[in-house]
Amino acid sequence: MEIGLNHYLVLSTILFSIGLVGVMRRKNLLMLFFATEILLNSVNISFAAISHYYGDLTGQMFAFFVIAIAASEVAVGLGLLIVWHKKHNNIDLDNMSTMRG
Amino acid sequence: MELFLYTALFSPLVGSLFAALFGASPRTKIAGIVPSILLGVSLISSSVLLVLVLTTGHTLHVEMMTWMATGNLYIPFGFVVDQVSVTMMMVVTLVSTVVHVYAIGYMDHDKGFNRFFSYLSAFVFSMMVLVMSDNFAGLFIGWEGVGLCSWLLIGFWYQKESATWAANEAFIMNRIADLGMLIGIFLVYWNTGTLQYDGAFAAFANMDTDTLTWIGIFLFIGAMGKSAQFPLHTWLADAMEGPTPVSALIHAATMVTAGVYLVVRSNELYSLIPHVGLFIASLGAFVAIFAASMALVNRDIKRVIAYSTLSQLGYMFVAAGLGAYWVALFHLMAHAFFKALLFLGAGNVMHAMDSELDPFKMGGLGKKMKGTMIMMTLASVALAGIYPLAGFFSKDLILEVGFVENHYIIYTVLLFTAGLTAFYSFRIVALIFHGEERYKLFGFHPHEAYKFMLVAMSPLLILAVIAGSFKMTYFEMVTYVLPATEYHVHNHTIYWIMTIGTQLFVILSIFYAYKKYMSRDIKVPDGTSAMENSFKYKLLINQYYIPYFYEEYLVKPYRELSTLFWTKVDQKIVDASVDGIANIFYQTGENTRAMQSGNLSTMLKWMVAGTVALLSLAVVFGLAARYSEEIKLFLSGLGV
Amino acid sequence: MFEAIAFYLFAFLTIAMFYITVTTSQALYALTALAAGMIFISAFFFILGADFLGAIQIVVYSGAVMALYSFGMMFFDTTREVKERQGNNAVVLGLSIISAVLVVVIFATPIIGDNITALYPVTEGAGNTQEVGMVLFTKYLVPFELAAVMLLVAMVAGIVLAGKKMDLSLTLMNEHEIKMMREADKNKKVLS
Amino acid sequence: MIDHILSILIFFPALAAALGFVVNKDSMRAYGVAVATIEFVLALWLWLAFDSSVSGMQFMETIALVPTFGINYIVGVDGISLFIIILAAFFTMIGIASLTDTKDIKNMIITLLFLQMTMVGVFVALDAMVFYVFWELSLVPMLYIIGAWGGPLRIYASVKFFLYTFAGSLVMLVGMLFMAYFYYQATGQWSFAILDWYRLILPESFQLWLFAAFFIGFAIKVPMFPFHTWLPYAHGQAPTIGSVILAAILLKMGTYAFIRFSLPLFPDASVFFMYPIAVLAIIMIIYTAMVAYAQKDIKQLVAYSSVSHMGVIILGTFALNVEGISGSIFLMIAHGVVSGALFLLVGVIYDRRHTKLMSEFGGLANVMPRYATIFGIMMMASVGMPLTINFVGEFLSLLGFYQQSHILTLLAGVAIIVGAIYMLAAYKKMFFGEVTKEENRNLLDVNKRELIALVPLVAITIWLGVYPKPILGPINTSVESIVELMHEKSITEEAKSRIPTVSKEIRISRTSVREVH
Amino acid sequence: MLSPVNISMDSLNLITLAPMLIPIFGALLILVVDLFKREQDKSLYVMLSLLILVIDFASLLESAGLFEKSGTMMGMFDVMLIDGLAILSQFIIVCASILFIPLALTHKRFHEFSYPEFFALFLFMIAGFQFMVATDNLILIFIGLETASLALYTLIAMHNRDKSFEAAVKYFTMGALAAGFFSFGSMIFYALTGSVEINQIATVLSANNYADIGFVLVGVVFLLASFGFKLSMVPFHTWTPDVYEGSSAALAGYMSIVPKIAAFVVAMRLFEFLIHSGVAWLEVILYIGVVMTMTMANIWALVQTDVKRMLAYSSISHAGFVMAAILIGTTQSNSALFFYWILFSFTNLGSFSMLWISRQKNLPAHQQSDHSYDKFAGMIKTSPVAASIMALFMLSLAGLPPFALFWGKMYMISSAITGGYTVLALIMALNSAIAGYYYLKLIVYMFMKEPVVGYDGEVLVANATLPLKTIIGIAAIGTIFAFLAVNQLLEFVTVLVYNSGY
Repeated sequence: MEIGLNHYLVLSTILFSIGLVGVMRRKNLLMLFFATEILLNSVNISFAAISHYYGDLTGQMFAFFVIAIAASEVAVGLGLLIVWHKKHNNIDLDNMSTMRG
Repeated sequence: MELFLYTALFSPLVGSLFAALFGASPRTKIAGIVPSILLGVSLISSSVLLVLVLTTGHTLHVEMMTWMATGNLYIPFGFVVDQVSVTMMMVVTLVSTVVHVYAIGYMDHDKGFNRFFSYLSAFVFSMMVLVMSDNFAGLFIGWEGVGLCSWLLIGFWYQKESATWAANEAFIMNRIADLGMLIGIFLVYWNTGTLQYDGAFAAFANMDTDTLTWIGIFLFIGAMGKSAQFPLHTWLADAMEGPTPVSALIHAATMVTAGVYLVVRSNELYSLIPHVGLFIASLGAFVAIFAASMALVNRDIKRVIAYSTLSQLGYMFVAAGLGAYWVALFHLMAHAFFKALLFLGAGNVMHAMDSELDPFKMGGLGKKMKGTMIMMTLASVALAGIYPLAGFFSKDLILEVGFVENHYIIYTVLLFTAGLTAFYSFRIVALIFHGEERYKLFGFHPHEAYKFMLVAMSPLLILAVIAGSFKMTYFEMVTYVLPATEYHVHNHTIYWIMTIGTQLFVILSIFYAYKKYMSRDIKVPDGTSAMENSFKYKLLINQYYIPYFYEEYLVKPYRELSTLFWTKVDQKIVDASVDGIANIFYQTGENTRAMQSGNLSTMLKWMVAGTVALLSLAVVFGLAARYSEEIKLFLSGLGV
Repeated sequence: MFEAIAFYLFAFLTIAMFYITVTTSQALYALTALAAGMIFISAFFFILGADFLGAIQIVVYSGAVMALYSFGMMFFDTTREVKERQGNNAVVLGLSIISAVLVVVIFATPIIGDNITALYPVTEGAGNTQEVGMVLFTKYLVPFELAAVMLLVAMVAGIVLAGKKMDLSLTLMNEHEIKMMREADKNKKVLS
Repeated sequence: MIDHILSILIFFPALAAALGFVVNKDSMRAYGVAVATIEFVLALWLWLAFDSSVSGMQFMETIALVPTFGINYIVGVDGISLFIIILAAFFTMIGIASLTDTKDIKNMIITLLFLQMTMVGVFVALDAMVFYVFWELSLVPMLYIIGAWGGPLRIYASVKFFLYTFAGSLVMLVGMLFMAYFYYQATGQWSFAILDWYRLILPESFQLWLFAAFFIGFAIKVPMFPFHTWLPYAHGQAPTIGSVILAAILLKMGTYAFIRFSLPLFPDASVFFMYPIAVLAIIMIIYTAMVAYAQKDIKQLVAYSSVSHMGVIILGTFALNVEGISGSIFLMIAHGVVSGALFLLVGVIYDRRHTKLMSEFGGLANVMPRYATIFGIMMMASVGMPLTINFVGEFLSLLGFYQQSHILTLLAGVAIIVGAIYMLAAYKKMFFGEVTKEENRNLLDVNKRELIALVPLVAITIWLGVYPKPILGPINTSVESIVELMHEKSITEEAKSRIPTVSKEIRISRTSVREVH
Repeated sequence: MLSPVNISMDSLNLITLAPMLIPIFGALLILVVDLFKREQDKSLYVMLSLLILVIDFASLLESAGLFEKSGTMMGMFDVMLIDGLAILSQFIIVCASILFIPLALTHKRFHEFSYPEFFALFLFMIAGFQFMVATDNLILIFIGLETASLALYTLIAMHNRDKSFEAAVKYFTMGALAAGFFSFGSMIFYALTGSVEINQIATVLSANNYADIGFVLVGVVFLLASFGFKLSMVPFHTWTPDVYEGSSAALAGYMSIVPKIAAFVVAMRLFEFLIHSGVAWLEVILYIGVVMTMTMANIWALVQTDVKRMLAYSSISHAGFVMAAILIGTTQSNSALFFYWILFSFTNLGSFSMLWISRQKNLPAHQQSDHSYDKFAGMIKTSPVAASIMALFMLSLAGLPPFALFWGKMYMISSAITGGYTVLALIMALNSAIAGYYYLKLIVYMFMKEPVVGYDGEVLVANATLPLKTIIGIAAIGTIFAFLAVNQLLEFVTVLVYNSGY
């Protein structure tokens, strides 16, 4: 049978949901960032797929920029983690609730 | 002529203000003398006016200035001197002059001397306004003014709890009536478009009876208050807390008769609505006997006299109600004289007995104070209505009226009352002046009042004796404005039987009184005697338990309800609900702030949750949109 | 046919990998799984004829990103098992499953592709890379430049945050301490 | 200068207040009195220059503020507002003159002057937005006065006062914006000018909603029955001067606004809501009077009594005829004078004994005869004794409403009874009887400063009671024009019949009356 | 074979790019300066950035003039879009930045300002926001957004204390999630329309007359989520109070204005056409969102004990208030949005700066947080002028006439009425009443309570220097005398919004 656009969309949706699960249940910040990477990547699949099926390059562009964004987020995110880790020697977000209410 | 009018009207005011100047300073005779003189002036000018009216039959009508004017409403300060008002003016000025002079002596030792005179003159002023005004609003000014003054004067000895209480009672009761009067005035305005007597009365002529009835009723409610008619009568007896001159002037001669005056003044109204008139008459008759009965047993001179006043007012209303306005006015006048005299006499006695009021503690005062005795006796005779004193002419006339108008029940009631009247008035005379000198037991040292006080009283005495002889001239005069109906039992035999019968009846009751209360073995009642424990005695001494009833079922509930309104309704419901709304918000905040747990994981969950919620909504909507036809089909299948 | 097989194969693999990533308690596994997942995704790109994108994917992720992460992991020393206090997983699963289901429900229905005109059509006879370059340097020049700026920002941020200067916080020191510190490193400079 | 008298009246106090920051603390009182006196003189001048035969607005000024949105600074005065302005100036003057709390007197006086600006502003504003600005602004100084110089519960009281009124007036704002929108629909341009709005004839359904919106704002300010609970707190906690200004002027804003906005803008709605509002007013009158009777704190009592009197004012306003409305306006002034005086009197005794509980007093007539006399006069005025200022107002208001409903007026008339009850009872408690408490034995009678404040009030009370014409005249002319306008604008038959037509010809320009669809 | 493309320079319309390039070059300049000469005083960088911003402002005036003449401009291959919204929002962004940057010159020293990078990042951020608002291409929006956000996270963290790191991490993480949502959403729209340009999307969708309504809605949901995060709509607001508390008061104030207006513009571009095309669902959702955001934020603000957190919640509620404009979607409401936001920025920056000058480095015993209410108790006694100004800002925020924000509120509510959303108008009005309470609370503390014993008022202005005072002065004057400028402002805004077809 033929693989249609919907297959890709569904796939990326599933991946996206997995990413959401990660985002929600991860307490270790580093691993939480992994989850966010998953989110972005899952979208990339559909972008590529759409651009393939429409024969239009915009999707690839988007995906391309999404990759760039993901990369730079990693840099900043890690920077933050490092600072935090220097002060508290852990990266567990449960220790990170001094502000509340 | 206006000059005399204005002098008559304003000199009391001047006097009052003059006295008021000394309000703060210690008492000076001036503060008493000047107002008295000014009242004399007022009296003179009133009499000038009287002469004018008598001789020429002209009436005076002046308009001093505008008071209120807005929209179509126009109320001036206007004054009219016609036969009716001039009569009242005479009565008022005369009695008050006397009382003023008398009071100079009576209030001699009181530290509120100056204050007293300023109040008293103020009262006279308001009374003059009341009687002279040419419109209802002006009448109302006087009406309230006398109310205020009576409040001040009843509560004159404000240290006394009872006095202030009585004062407030009087004021509030009058207020209740005044509301009625106010409504009456409103009715007049909205139906006739004016409050001027002449205009209004002219308009009454062609108006439907219902409206007129309402007007009549409401105005009469006002009259009931001032003239202390049942059920608003309790304040009058309590008003005796005030100094005696006050009782004499306000609560016997003038203010309380204002009600009668009102009815007489608006005779053109009441003659259009005889049914209301009949009601007034019946009420009057009832009050007459009702008050007299209470007077029988009371052990306070002044209260006894007060009750008699009440019953006399009843008489007047009978006359007025039956359309014999001039008779009512005549009795009003006569009554003013002898009742004032009676009160002043009582004042002397009080003075002598350093304000002891229980006649049982007196007795045999006659030796000590001849003058007073004579005066009071004569006054009582007049009150009882023995020929040839004033009372005979005025009171028996009312009886005749009752008879002629064929209201025999009223007639009999009044006749019986006449007997009672004679009895209770001589009961106290006897108790005070004759018999055992019981006061010795209580260590009183009575003494006659100042000469000039007695002299001051003498005019009243004379008038009380001879007033009756003016009957015809008076009749001539007032019938210019009042319906001139002669009340004569045309059948002479019946007439004579009636007159003599009445006289005999009265005289008998007088003798009975003397016999009963001059006997040597009168003791000061100590609540042990069988009579005192008898039901009817209790009933009467407690004024038919009416004050008790008011206290228990009106005053107390009002107080409690007020407290309830404040503590429960206002604070617990109205205010609480407002604060409640505020609290709802605040509490919601307190309870939901936990959502901001500060934990990143929770925050992320909230975000996702929000998204999912939106998503599900979206999907529902999306599917609905996509399958709208199918859904429609399904629903139609269900028959929706 | 081949495409279908490839799709399902890689779909299975990616899902598996990412599933491991979000569930395992071993940071190292997670990282490895993530990297693997990324590679498999690039496979999709190749399937879809986006060769350039695939290449980028491999380079950036399994190159840059993974390097960064692994460096980070060394720094944080999370090689040992990380224990996470798991609260209400019900919520987590509930939410995620609902969302997945919903979106799938939507996407199960084909998109009506009317009125869609390829704005930047794939030109025949040119390699994907060329086409990408063409579009990237005309239409998407500005975004491209801005992306560069963004990367610069990220770099600066990373440097600043991770730098030594953050160890002492002027915000928390009072003025006196700051003066002392300033004195101190002046002297250092003089000595060196 | 006379052309800009109104703006001067508004901004002179503000300027003076700003400069007041510079004035030395010790000479602040003198400064304040001087400024207030000048203001008062200016107000009197306004009265002098006022042409009482003209029914329309006078001394109008217009300055464009936000022309694109139809907001302009328009001020003007007519017989309705004139005397309230004078009253405001007057009370500020005697208020400052009789000021006794010396704690940061400087801030107090500056605040008072700002307050005066807002008060005058409210009554001269002829543009809804400008009106709203001053209306809201007047809350702030009052908030500060209550909150900073008040009693133990001052913060609660002040915040309650502020928020309650604020909430109400926000609803009113919505109403105003709606009104402006209607005008926009009708004419194609935005305008918040009241005189423009007067020309608009709204469909009845709109009228009802808008009336309701405005009503909430006004009713809370008045305050009408269910919304009145902020007032006792505010009065109970506020310093004397605060209560005086609040009772004398600020409450009048509400009733004034009813006459300025509700009646002429929504005649049909006014008729529609007449009975409900009358019922509320009657509840106010009787219920509040009873609550007053239950009070133990004399100041609270006076506070509740003023609510009760406001009830009569409302009733008169909704008589919708010249007698009633003139009466209610006159009663506003009367009530201002009387209740202001009563609060001053309460302040007198409070300064001496630092308590307001009536049980603490008794037999004061013995030790403070002058005080007792003045209090007595004012009490009688408040009870509505003829020949005092209050009577004229109450009489006219009730008379007016009697045309609309007999039975309701009968109920409302109970005011004169219940009023007498609580007042006399209070007077008896405080002044009559023997002196019971030792500390009352040698209280000083009213001193010169207090007399300066009180004697004029007594004088006014009597003077206007005997000869109300100078005030009643101008009021009458303006009211007639308003009633005429209402009659003209009313759509429904009932309204036409309820609102009497005034025979005299009206000067207000009623050109181009437009319909909104 | 690919045909070579040749592009004429003027077709690029470079002027559209100028306002963004200026801050970028400025930032680079600062970095370079730092490269050559280390350890410069912060004042140098402050002034440099100030100058750059002024130039930026000038260039904006330039493009505004162009817009007057030639209407909406596309540039750089139609990626850049300079219309009224873009210009207005850039004006707000740049002006707010100009007002913000001098706040670095505090009396006490704080960590972030010792970095030249701080200023560089700041300028990069501005550039990011400017790109975000000056295009209708989702890609560029996305990148601009990310550039700005990444810079912002760093700026927050550079305050360098635990709370600020925590704030930065929270913000960053949720931002990443939001980014995921954004890309997913735009993916769906791309899937639907084959384009990532909003206008194109709109045209295609209406051409299909919303056949795939389900897809559209899903896309809307994801975009709504991501912008809800930026605009801190309930329930995506949770980061706001924490981030504001964690970051320095000045930056918090800045955050309450600039990122939001950028997000508003994008939201307006995105949702306007959807609303107008009668996607009832979106209308309902926005309605609920707006009301929730206003009300709940207010309610939470009631119970705060720290002024800064209170202001955080209050700015959430203000955002909700303004979001209503997008729901209403008339020209009046859209111009009301900008009008409101301009006035709001004055007031809010002012109030946050007041907190900023009262910032202590170490808390005394009786004080729980940086800016707890009791710290301001009796301020009128100790430092009257500061207290009065603070009160002024509070009253303005409460919407009390005639202060700045009242006019905004008034116009916004009016637009709701004219737009036919009467109930909404009432809700907005009543919300302002609720809000009155917590603003009043501070006034009560300052004016009606006694100062904490042994605690002089100096601490409340300890951080003040001339520049800070100037900024606060400007804000105060702007707040008081707003009513003089209202007319011109209104005309200006309305013209720009109207001419760009919103």
